Amino acid sequence: MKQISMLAMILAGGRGSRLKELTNKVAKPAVSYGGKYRIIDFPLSNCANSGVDVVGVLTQYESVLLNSYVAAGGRWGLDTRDSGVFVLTPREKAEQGLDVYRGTADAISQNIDFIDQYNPEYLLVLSGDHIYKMNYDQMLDEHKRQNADATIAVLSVPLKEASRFGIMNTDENGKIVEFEEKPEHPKSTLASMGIYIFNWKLLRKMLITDMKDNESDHDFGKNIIPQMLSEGKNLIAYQFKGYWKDVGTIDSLWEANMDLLDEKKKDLNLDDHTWRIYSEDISAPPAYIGKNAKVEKVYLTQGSRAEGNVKNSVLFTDTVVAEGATVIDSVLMPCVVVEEGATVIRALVADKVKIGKGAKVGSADSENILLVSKNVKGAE
Amino acid sequence: MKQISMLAMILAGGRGSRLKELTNKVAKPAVSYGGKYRIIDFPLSNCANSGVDVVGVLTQYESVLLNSYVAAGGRWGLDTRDSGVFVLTPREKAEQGLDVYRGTADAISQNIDFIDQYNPEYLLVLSGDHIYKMNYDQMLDEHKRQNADATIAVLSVPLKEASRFGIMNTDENGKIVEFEEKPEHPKSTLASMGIYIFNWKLLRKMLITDMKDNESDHDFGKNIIPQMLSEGKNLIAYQFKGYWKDVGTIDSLWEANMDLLDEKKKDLNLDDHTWRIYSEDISAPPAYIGKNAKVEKVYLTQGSRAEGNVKNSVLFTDTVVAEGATVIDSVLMPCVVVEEGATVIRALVADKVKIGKGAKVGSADSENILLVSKNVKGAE
Amino acid sequence: MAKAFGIIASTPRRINIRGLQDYRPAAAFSFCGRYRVIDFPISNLSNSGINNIQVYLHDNPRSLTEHLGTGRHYNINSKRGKIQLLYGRQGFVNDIYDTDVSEYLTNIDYIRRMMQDYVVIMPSYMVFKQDFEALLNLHVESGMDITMLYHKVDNARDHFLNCRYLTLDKERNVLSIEDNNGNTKEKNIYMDTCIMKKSLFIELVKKTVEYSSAFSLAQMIDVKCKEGKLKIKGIAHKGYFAAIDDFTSYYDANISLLENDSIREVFRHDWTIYTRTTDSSPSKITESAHVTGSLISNGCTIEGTVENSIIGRGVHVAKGAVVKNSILLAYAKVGENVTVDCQIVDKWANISRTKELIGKPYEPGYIRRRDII
Amino acid sequence: MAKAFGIIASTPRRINIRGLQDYRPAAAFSFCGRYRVIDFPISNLSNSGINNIQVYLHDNPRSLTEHLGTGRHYNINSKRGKIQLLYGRQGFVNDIYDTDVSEYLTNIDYIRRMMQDYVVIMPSYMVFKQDFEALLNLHVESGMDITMLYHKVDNARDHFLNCRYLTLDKERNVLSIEDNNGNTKEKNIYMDTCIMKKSLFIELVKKTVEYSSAFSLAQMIDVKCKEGKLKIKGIAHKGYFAAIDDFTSYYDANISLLENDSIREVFRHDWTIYTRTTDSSPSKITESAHVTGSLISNGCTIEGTVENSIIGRGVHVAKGAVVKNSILLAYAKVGENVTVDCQIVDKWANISRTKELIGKPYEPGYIRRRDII
Repeated sequence: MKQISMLAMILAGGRGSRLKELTNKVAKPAVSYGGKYRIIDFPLSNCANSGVDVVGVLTQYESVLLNSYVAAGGRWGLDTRDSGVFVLTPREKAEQGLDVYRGTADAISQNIDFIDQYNPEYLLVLSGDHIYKMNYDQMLDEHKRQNADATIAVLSVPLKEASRFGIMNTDENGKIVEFEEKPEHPKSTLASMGIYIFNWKLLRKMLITDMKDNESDHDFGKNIIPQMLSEGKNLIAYQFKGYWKDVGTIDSLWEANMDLLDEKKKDLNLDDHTWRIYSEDISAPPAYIGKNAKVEKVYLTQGSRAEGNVKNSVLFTDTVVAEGATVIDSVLMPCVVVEEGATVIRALVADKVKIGKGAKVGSADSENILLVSKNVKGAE
Repeated sequence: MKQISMLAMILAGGRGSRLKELTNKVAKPAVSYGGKYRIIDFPLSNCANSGVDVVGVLTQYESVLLNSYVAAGGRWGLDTRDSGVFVLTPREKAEQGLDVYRGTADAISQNIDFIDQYNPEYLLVLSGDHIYKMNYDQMLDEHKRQNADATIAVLSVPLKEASRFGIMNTDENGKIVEFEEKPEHPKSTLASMGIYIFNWKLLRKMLITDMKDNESDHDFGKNIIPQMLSEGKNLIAYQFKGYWKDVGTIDSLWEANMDLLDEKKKDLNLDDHTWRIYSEDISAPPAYIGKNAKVEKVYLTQGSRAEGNVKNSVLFTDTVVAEGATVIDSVLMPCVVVEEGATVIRALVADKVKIGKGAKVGSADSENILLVSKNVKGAE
Repeated sequence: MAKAFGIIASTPRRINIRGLQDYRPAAAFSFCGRYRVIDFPISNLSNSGINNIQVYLHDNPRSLTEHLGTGRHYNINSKRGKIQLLYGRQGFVNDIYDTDVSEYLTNIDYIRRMMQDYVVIMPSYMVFKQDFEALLNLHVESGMDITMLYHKVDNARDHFLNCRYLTLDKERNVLSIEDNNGNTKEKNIYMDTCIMKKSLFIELVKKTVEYSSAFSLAQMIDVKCKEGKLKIKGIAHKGYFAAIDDFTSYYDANISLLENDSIREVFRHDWTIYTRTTDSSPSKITESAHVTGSLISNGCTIEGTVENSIIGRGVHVAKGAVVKNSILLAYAKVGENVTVDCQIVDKWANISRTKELIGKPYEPGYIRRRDII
Repeated sequence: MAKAFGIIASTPRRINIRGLQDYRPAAAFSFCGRYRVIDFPISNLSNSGINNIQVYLHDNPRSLTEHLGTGRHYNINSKRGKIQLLYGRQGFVNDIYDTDVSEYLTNIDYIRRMMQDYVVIMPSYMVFKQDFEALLNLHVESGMDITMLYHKVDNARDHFLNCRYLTLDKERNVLSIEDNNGNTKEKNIYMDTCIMKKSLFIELVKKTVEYSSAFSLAQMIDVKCKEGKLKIKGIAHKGYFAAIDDFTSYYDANISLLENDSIREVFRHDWTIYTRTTDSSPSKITESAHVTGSLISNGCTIEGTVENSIIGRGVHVAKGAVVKNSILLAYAKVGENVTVDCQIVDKWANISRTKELIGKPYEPGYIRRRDII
């Protein structure tokens, strides 16, 4: 096999239980977003656009849909002779039984043999559940320029939110001098985005040591990065500017969808021809807007059908809003049907859910977004 | 998802321990065969050629190479909009932890959700480790014509070997009246090839019952088929004529390779343009035969380099037989190097093994074929 | 597995569509926003399990070769199946030699080499849904030599004037195939679609040249109908049918999709119409927009008014603009306060300087590709 | 990510290769058994990380369009990259108008739309290995306007007679580009390969037409060299280099691969030469065969003698046949007891009736496609 410069591993094993019923049948990275995408389209498209040709996707929980989704690497152009998207689940080995991934680092450790096939110089570790557009090739340039052992992408967050993140304290050259996981009193506002570039040879050695350590949580943030710092390695913070969102909760998933309608969020433009987000190719006719429809501030995709009133909402593939129905401040995931006279307000309606005739869900003044994951019976 | 007529599931989980070191690093279906192929190319190419567009590959043991190999479905043309090759490993579910496949039937049971996505009318169950060319579409025609609940492909075997197989006793219409697993006194010579077509609805029901049965081995041959017979279902034997080989041992794998050189084994023609066997696309120049080489009765592929004496042997991709080396009655797997003056006789040399200068391995009168799986040092 | 291979003929000489055809053959015309006309015959074949398809090309092959690619997006197994692009001879001394038959003759080796026993021939300038597996079975069971598909219409006086029609007896035997001269309202319009054995097809192609070097396949079949030696039957097609045989019919075929339930009939979950994805994002309809009775492809930004129109990919309709009864092809731009009514606006055209472009439904206007108006 | 896109030019007018070229452009010639000539420039580009490639085509596009497909087998990401097939204008009143520049002009919109700042231009009738990433970096760092690749040869008197050569000063500035008239042994043969900014390329294309409608790009660069306003430098290429500029050079380029270690130099694990697979099985060499010093592609059955030859896919050499110093293209057949020496046998040809075909290394014979001899 040809040696490649940088190989990517996407950690997509997340149970995503804060997304409630949305992740009952699919892993979090396979959750739908933005009309026609799934969350994992973002890291995969970023890889394709950054020239990262080989991507391992690490997954263990309910992964049938995710597996079959990412295995069709052609969606991101990653199905050429020497490129590919490979789903890596825990597996039985000659000297070892079947075991779950014990942590983010362990997921990589258990797949050292896969990585070795390609013998990459650098390993890019990504998370499968963030919405952002990023050029990993530029990050690699910085990694090389700084002669780093590891480079961590960071984002400026508001100080009051900093204690929710892993915070990097850096010197004036961007060298990381301290790393604090969810600090009570953060000394900086540079939060880790969970995106790492490692020199593979070094990381490989550290992972083998870590695997044998029974005390370890086998986690990058908790174990590997602190260990590197304590060994005096050259760790660099790479500052990212642009839209980035962890869609870990129903509210944040809804917000990330609504951001698509926000004129001010220019850096979330999904129609940028120089940095396309690729996704499944869906066979559906253009969106149809009915003769008596009223649509205002709507983000909608092929196969949707709006015949009622839709305002400030996102309509995914094959959704139907019937005549006389009203949808406001809501996100309708694929195949949702809102029947005549029904009203949906401030809600996120899960795939294939039907809101029956005249039914009402959600309310304009709710604190949280309502997740509707089961059919709602009509008023009749 | 579009309804499809017949979906195939390939049981590829076999440990294949009788293939010794050959399966240390790869699952049995990924073992190399016939110069440029892997064993699993045969069922996958048969599927592609029979118009079976969606194939699940069930695997759990050391599957990195197998996974990445079959995931590139384009090799068999199975990467179109609605087709695909999907690797299905055991996985954690909402209501259930990670668990290995407990038997052939359980491997299917654990993936009912995958099959349901496609809602097929028929399920084709295949084994991943046989060498044969078969039109499953014709078998399906027969299944429909006979209005069968299940159809099992069978092969006439010599009576003295019959007790090694699952034997079908049929009536004059091909209806199976009895099934005996490895009978001491076989009543027929029709052996099961481990190829089944089931009506999916019926099988689905039976699998759900079987899953809950703690007494069951969750095996098609031991449990499902006998259960169907006892319930008086219409089981049909579909007789296959042609080349078929279970390559379960070193000797039989060697034989299957040697059969490619046998003029009498016409039905093992791999160059039949109407039924091609597709495989990985390897970038290598044509085979080179040296100026002083002597090659006689040799099956060889792109990237091989024969500069010595080669007789009655099969040379795989990127093999080298140096000047003055001798290879007789042997199979050299990919990247094997036989250095100057070395001799290889009646051996199967595993991937990447180097036979050093002047070394001698194998002997012309050995009872079994020698497996060489480690480098052999030169005589100097 | 399929017993037949498919042939998609090139646009015949008699079809001449103002403006649009300067840039691409009819097969490559945009249809219903995100499709091209050829997506329909290829999807019909793919859905019928026919994976070996020959597409005959004339000039301007680039747009079609890129669109068709390897056929993966049409669900065609690249190993067992194939979309083969075949080119006719060019530079005829006289256009009358430019027939479908001459293209088949040029490529007769590739036709001979097809492994299937039957051939299904269809046009690239008509849009309809047809299950060819069923039609082929019908053909084989009926024992006919040729099965021809027709659509019964009641507006043949002023439509389908570049099409042909079939005359049938009571048993639906085809008596003749003639040009529609618009003399009666009701006609059985020949859909340029027929099934026969490959061997008969090759024989007919060869016989045609012996008979007349200027004859098309349909004209030769007409001769055969009159000879009465072959069994040739017509089969009526039902459902949506559009022939794009002149400029207005192109407009009508698109706009009629907005009526009633045409879209639902044409785009069914059990009969996918495949096309090539361009990875456009979803479309944005802003607060200032008023959109009704229209189809909006992906990648659009709609800030103005859109009524009874078909909007292609990546179109921008600015604030205050009004688009009515129009077809906007991909990447067209309609500037602020511009009114466009009954127009076909070709790709990348930009209407911003002229503030009013108004046509009539029976005489729609046309704006050329890349033009700034 | 690449700063350049690639242009693979069509076969220039002056290249005319007996026989072979009747069926396909030089780019589609079989090379080394399983490859086509164009596999080499495309692999060079792909291995250099250049994923956006324009291939200019003349006539007979079918063989090339099928071979190139979507470029997946060349390891080109179909989303970020693209192999774009572009067609020149056809039917010139006079052949002198048929230049590379006229093809670039016809497609200037597609050139403008490329997002990269630089362009790497190369021919489709030469075979060599070149890391264009390194060359591009060199070009950028040197501050040159144009970097041109040449190969120093010492047999220019009777070889490369349809090529051009560079005259350089001591700093390797290019002073002129002229046709090789065979007047000296040693020459710096211009490899028709150069790098410049896209903007300069577009400017040169436009200036060429103002200067002469019959000039090629190389001729225009020659004018610029003499003007002395642009900084134009030559870079020497080392390693295997073949120009297929006449029939004998095609023969030599192939046969020379059998010498010494040419194959190992050209086919390296760290510089893959990609091609399209045909899913042939391995080859069978039977007991009666004698094969030495030859390359055997897959799908062959060799029962006779083969010496110092290159054997394409699916070739059959029957018992008692002798093939020496020859190039057999795919699916050729050499019947029992036939002797073939110093011949190029085109695809599907079948030599069985004539028992002896003997050429000379400096004047090899040619057997046409599909001929039965």
